[in-house]
Amino acid sequence: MSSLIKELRLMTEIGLGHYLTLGAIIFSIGIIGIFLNRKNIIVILMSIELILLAVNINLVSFSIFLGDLTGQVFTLFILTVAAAEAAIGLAIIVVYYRNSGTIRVEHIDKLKG
Amino acid sequence: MNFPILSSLILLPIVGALFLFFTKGKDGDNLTAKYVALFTTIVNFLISIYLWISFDPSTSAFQFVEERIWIKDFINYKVGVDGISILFILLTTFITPLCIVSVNNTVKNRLRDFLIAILIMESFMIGVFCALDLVVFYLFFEAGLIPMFLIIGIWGGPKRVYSAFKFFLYTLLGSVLMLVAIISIYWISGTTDVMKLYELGIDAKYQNLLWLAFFSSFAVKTPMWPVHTWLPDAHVEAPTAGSVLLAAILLKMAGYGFIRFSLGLFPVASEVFTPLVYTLSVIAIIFTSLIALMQEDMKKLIAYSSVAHMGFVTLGIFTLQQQGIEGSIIQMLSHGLVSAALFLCVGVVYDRMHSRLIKSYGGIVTIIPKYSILFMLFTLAALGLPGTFGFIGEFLILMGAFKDNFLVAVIASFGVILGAAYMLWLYKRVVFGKLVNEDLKQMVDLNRSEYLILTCLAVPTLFFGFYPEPLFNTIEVSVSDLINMHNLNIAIK
Amino acid sequence: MELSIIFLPLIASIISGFFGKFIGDRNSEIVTSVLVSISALLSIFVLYQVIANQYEENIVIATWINSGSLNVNWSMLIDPLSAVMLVVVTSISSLVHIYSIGYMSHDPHKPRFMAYLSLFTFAMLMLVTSDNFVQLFFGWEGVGLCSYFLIGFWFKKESANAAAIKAFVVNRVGDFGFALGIFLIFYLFGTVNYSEVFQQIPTVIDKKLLFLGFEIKSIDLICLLLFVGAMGKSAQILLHTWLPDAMEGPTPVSALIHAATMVTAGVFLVVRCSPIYEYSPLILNLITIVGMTTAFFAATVALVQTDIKKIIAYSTCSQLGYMFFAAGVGAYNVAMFHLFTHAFFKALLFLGSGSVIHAFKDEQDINKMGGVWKKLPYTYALMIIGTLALTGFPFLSGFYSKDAIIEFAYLKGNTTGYYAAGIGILTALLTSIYSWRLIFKTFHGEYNNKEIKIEETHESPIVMLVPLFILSIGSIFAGILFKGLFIGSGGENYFWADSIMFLEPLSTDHPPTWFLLLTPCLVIISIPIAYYLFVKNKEIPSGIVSLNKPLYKFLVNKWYFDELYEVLFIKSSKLLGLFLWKFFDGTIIDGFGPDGISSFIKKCSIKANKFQSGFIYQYAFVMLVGFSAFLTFLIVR
Amino acid sequence: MIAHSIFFYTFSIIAIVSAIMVTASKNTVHSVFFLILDFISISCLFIMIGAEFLGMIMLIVYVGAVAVLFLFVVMMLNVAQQKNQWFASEDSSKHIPVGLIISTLIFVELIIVVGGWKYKPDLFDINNSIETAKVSNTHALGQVLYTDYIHVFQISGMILLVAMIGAIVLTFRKRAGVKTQSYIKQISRERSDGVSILNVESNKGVKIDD
Amino acid sequence: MYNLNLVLPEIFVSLSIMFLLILGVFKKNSSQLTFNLSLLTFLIATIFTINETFSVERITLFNESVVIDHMASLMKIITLIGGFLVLVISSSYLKTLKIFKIEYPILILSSVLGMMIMISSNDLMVFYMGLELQSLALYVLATFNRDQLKSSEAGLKYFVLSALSSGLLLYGCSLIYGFSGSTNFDVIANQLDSNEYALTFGIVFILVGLAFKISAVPFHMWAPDVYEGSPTTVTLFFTMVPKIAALTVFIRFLYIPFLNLLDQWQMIIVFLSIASMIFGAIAAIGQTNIKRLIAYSSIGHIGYTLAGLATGSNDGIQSSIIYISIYVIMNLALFSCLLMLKRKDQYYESLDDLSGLSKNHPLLSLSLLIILFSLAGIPPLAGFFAKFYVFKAVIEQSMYFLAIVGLLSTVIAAFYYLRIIKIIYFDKEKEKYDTDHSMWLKFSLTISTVLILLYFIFPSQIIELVSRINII
Repeated sequence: MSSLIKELRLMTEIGLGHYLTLGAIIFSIGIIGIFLNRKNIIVILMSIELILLAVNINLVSFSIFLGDLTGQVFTLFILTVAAAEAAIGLAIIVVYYRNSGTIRVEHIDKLKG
Repeated sequence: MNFPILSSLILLPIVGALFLFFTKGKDGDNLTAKYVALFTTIVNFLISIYLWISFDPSTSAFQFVEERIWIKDFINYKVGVDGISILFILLTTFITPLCIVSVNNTVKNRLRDFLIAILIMESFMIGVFCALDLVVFYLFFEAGLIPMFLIIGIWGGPKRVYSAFKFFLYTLLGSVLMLVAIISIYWISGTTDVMKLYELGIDAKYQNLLWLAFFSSFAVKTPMWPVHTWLPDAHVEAPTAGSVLLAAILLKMAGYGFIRFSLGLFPVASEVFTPLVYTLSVIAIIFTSLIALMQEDMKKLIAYSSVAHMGFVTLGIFTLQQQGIEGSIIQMLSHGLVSAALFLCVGVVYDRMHSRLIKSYGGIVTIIPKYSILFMLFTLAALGLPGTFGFIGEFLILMGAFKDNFLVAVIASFGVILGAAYMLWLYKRVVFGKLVNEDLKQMVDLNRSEYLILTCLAVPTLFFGFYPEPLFNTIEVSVSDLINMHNLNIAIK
Repeated sequence: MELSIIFLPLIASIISGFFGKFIGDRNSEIVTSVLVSISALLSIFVLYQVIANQYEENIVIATWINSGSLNVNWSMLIDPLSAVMLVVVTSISSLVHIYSIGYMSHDPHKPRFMAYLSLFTFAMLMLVTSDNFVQLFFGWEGVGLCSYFLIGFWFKKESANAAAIKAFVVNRVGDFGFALGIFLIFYLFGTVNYSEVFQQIPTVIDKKLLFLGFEIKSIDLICLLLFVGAMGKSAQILLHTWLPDAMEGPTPVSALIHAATMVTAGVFLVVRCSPIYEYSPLILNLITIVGMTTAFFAATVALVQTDIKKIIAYSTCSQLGYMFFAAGVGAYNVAMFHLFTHAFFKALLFLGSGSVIHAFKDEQDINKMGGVWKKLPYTYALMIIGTLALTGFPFLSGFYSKDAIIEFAYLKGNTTGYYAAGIGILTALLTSIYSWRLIFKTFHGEYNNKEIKIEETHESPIVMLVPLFILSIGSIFAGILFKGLFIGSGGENYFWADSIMFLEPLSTDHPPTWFLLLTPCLVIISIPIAYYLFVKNKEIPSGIVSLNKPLYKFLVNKWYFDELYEVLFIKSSKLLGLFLWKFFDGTIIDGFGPDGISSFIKKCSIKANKFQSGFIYQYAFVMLVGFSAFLTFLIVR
Repeated sequence: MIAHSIFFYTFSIIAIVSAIMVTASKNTVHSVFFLILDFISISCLFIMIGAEFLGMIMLIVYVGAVAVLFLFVVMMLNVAQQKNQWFASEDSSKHIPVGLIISTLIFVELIIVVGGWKYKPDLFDINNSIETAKVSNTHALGQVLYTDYIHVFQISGMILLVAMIGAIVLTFRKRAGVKTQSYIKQISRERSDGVSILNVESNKGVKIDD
Repeated sequence: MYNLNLVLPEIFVSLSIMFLLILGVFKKNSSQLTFNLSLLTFLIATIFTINETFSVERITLFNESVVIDHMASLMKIITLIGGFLVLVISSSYLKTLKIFKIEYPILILSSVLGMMIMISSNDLMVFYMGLELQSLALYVLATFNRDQLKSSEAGLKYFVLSALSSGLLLYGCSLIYGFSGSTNFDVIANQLDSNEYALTFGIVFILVGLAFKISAVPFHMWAPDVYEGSPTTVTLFFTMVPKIAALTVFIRFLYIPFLNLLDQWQMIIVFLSIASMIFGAIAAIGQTNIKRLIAYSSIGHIGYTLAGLATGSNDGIQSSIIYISIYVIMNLALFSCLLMLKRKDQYYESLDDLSGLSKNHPLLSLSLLIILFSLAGIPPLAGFFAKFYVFKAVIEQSMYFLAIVGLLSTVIAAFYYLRIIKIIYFDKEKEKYDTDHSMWLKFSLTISTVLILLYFIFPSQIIELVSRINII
């Protein structure tokens, strides 16, 4: 594996930059997904998952390219948290749906002003 | 000297207020409450008289100084009096009992709360006049807003909310800059102790901005033109006792502040900004006098006249002449008595007729002669007739101003003419003339307490008009030392 | 003893004012009259002392204002000048007090009236006996105040109130100048005591001041400012408008305040300050011009007035003009002399006219009188004496003083002097005509009053006639008796001593005889002319009137001064006040200040609340906008 | 290495396209599927780059649990068919161009930042080095996870606990009217609960309450 | 190996959570018991904190990823006491709303646990985990009155936006990790290269996340809605406790790894501060719902707290801590009053419901008066001193613009506080409210009001307490 890293470094064809760019792209898509979304709130949740995914890409690639495990450990915990967050988020959506009968983003505006 | 006499002056009204608060009697039990409040304030007055007697007028040093550590390494609670402040304390303790006597005519509901507010107010006001630390001063200065806001807002007239808000926010806005300045002074000089600051002085390059910051606060409170518009509203809506406190004492805080802080701490800047103060004062005197001429509401008229009178005060202070400053102090004291009395006079007829409009009166001199005589006396004092208290201040101020700047004195003197015009016209329209309004015939003359209050105010008004020597005695050394110090500072620069 | 002269009236006033209710009308009248009379006797004694023993004293009563270098005392200065004034004031005052007992007999507020009169006397005495300018100012304003009270005594009359305020405010305009004068004196000399100021005068003669961009000699400025004060008090032209209106007050008041004493305070001031004025020829000329203009102006107006008191008021105005131009030409002692004599005959005239008015039950229009000389014989006779004295009929008091003024003006020898003398003579003629017009219209001709039958008019009670009688004695003999003392040439026993200063002694020449005779002749001739015009052939005056309508209107309307002032000062200041209040305070200061800001903030608040739309995507959007702004900020930095 | 490039580009293009489709597809169910596709392609990348354990975990946790949960909820709430209205409502479409500009801005800025990364030898910590560990990725993770990061691990346990409590407290509800058997009730039933004896007078009948 | 006694409070709280959960599930109708035991847990944890950590200067644990120092101890104590007080006055409210469940105290405990972890964190990872722990609990708490649309909407909004903000925060963490090679604060501080955009970007990303937590403008958008929608006691919790933890992390994060980048982030904090002060003041004016108004007011107050942070000096940090502590007390008092507005099992939270309160409830009104004037920063009440210290620190650094803007915004803010006072004191009275409040409610109101009122007598004590905190 060390040779792989060295080769990667030498080649610089597919370097860290590529991975980070991929992360940045997915991150941006996630952001766009959040505030351009008119569909339902679940899609926003998925966009957040995309953002976390981008973070994971960053962390893992940093970890690999730094040769440091911390990033991967961090990713692991982010995965855990993301799962927990998804569970709670969906639960809240269900609760909301029970109360209002809709999860359309545009209908969620009872609290304002 | 060991007895903390100033602190007890400050605390006594609060103790009285607490007593009132915790002995909530029955609703009908207002009389006891009033007696408690009255007792407290009279004791306070006696203490302050004692203070005056034991005061040594031959030195300008602060006396009865008390110092306690308050916020460690930062602020000490420090109070003390000199010749300038002691008279204001006396004024406060003198006016407050009168206010309390006057309330049963004006305040119908929640008398107990009202008395508490007034007592707390008194202690804050005394605090302002004897604070010797900038932060402590600011604390008292601002804290006074709370009871006054409530007095206007709860017991005021129909537009009370607007007025109370205007009063509160206006003055708050003015004083926040002062807070910035005070903290800056702390960082510049390392202390907020006034006595130490007097010795240390403040670097000239900071003075202008600091002066302006203090000015913004005092100008609003004074009030100077063009930030005076809160005053007429506040006066009109406040209950009589509130107007009295406001006019008699609250406005004086600013004048006192000008002398103690603007002059004392920022001599160079004071010199620089004198033209500004002159301009604003003169505009205030002329403009508000003209406005007063056209008022239809008695209280508003007197309020505008207060603005004009305070214009004289600011003018006098910044003449930086012995006569000017002494005149300003005397003018503040006399205005304290006279405007208080005038508001009480308006209150008397308002209680009977429930109208403050000038046009609803006229020809009441035969119906209530005692009232008319006293009202006349105060009218005359307000227009600065020689032989009344009002004259001495105005005269000295103009004299001081004349020494410093002809033009200003000349223009300001026009205010004296206008003052005569609007005060006499007011008096004529209210008291003289034909009795048109039939309802006025039902009016009864002053009752005992009103008579007592107005006489209490009339006696010093006349006495000090003829013999102000005790007052001059008290302030002379302090003022002359202030001016000497000022000139010394200027000379160094 | 000296102090009791001043304080007896004050005591009288306090007793009558505060305890009038308890001691009753009659008692308060008696108390005040008696106390003031005692004061008068004492002051006559003092005057005697002064004349006989050159008695002078400066009594300090108490400190008043003591601020830095400014030290003002309550004090009493007795010197020839103040002694004369003491006598004038107290004696006229006591007579008026007595007269008032009768005149005010039907009034319900007698104690109050008496109290005011006594208070006035006190204030006037403070004025004349002051040894410094500030106490002078105290008295100055004090008499103004009492004048205000007394003019507005009948407070139910709208016009009386208006007149009272007018009097006070116009006087304040004068006082404004006076006060500035005092400030300037203090500024220059560091003191306000007469003696100290007068001593230092020579040191500041050449001092110049920059005032409103002009460079003015400081002495001139002091004199000018003090003279403005004097003009106000003495109703000189421009500031005279209050005096005719002041006739709204009860007639005794007019006699005391607006004829004999208070209005002469201005003259007194100029005379008192002669040590200053002597160094300012410029202002002396100005005084002469103002004085003679007033004299002439008032005389012309008096010609056409129909109100008996207003005629006398304008006459007073005119006579004050004489006094001023006497002072202006430097003949201060003559001015004082005229002041002295004038006090008697003018008080006589006023009180006489009061008697007439009393008889006609408060009617003042001379067109509604006439032909009653038989019904009011004493009054008629006394009025004739007064008129003769006023017009300067030979050997009555007015003759000596007025002619002396004209003579000194002539002797002054410069253009102003001659001019003044000319106007003086012309005015004397006019004075004579309007005075006789008054007499003839009031007492002769037909009875014109339709409301009161001629039978109902009656002579005044004895209590009113006695003062008149005493005054008439004064009017006749004051001139001849005191001529030598007052305007006699200097010498060792020069009466005025140091109280009046002349830089150069007055010329002791005599003007040509024709000049001396001119005035009396004109005065005497005018009597038959007036009789012819106003009794025999009444068409001529009306013919003249119809021929010169505009002039007549001009005169009747008192040269349109009131109207001018109304527009110039009163209306404009009211308008200005309204403008400043509603527009400036209301719209601009409040509109852009507190109200404007608060409504702006409220608008912002509504916007901010709308901004909080409740949509999640918008919230996220705002967060991201903020976030990207930070990023961009850091990149760009 | 060319293979590496090819794989990278293939998977990343799939990932990007499916990420776009997650937000853009009209049917929410499709979105979920695209999300799954995204996760799969990214986990492939992870495996390829050498983080095998994370790639696998990602497949298990995300695809196996999270995405299924999503799908479940979408189905349950029956919101799949709601139309995707990109530019539907007039008033809110105003900020779409602004939004696009801003996200582009953020993206560009991120690229600028990311481009600045350079390898710094001093960042290289010998102790944590994968090279010296000489063990597989999974082993290496396991070694640190329960030692150096034990406290974090415990916290993550608490997080999952809270998530569980939360999900239950929010969505669990006792339904009324559901008939269930309670053996305790059945066993502890006494005679007195069910039977009562009344004295009935003749010809009066009996009035039974309830 | 480790000084585990230093993290005893955290361990104790975690164990208590599990124990209480088991107890609550297996024992029927044990809500009250769980509730009381949780209170006990708070107290014991507080005692542990004081006992074990209060005298510690600075010790790091777990590979330096957890730090125990003065700030941590003090803030933990405040957090624990805050949690205790919130819990103690919640019970009657929850009972009235019929949501008195065992999960409530457990969730509060969990979230407090998360905050304690945040406060002690010296590592991005630990910090993130603590943040998520408290956030997850807070999501649920916000939605706790689940059958109410408002409550569920509040939870939903809070969840979505919070998740977004933690996404951003994580991205920042990844950047910082990538460019400094570590997640540990101390290590990062050593690796710092101020020329690198990535690190400043990382700071911005993390600041966004933190600013969201303390609801600073423009990341405040959730706060009014969530505050309004959540159950009142949860709102109280929101306004009091999480802010303390977030502020601590704020301080630690900015001042330990990134102190050298002061000039980079200072402007951002100043902007956050000014925007919060002004927006909070202005937007609150138009409100009719008290809870919503409090939300805006808390935004404003956070602005002042941030002003202290922006100074980059120890004085500033201390003043911020004092500010937030006094703010917590004021908020507690305010909410105690709000919880007293109950009539026939219904709580009132509109401004109009306060109308004329002073006639029927003089004491309550008086407390409200004191609290509101204190919030407005009028001397001599505690709120004034809070502002005073902050501005003292701000002016020390010659940041006059910030000071003046801040003080001017207090004037604007005073307007809406005055408006409430006006409604209470000047307007017409309404029907009486119930007066049979729980003892705890009365107790907390009295204590907090007295503290606010009499703070000026002993101002030195709190300063001494805080002056031990020397981060720089």
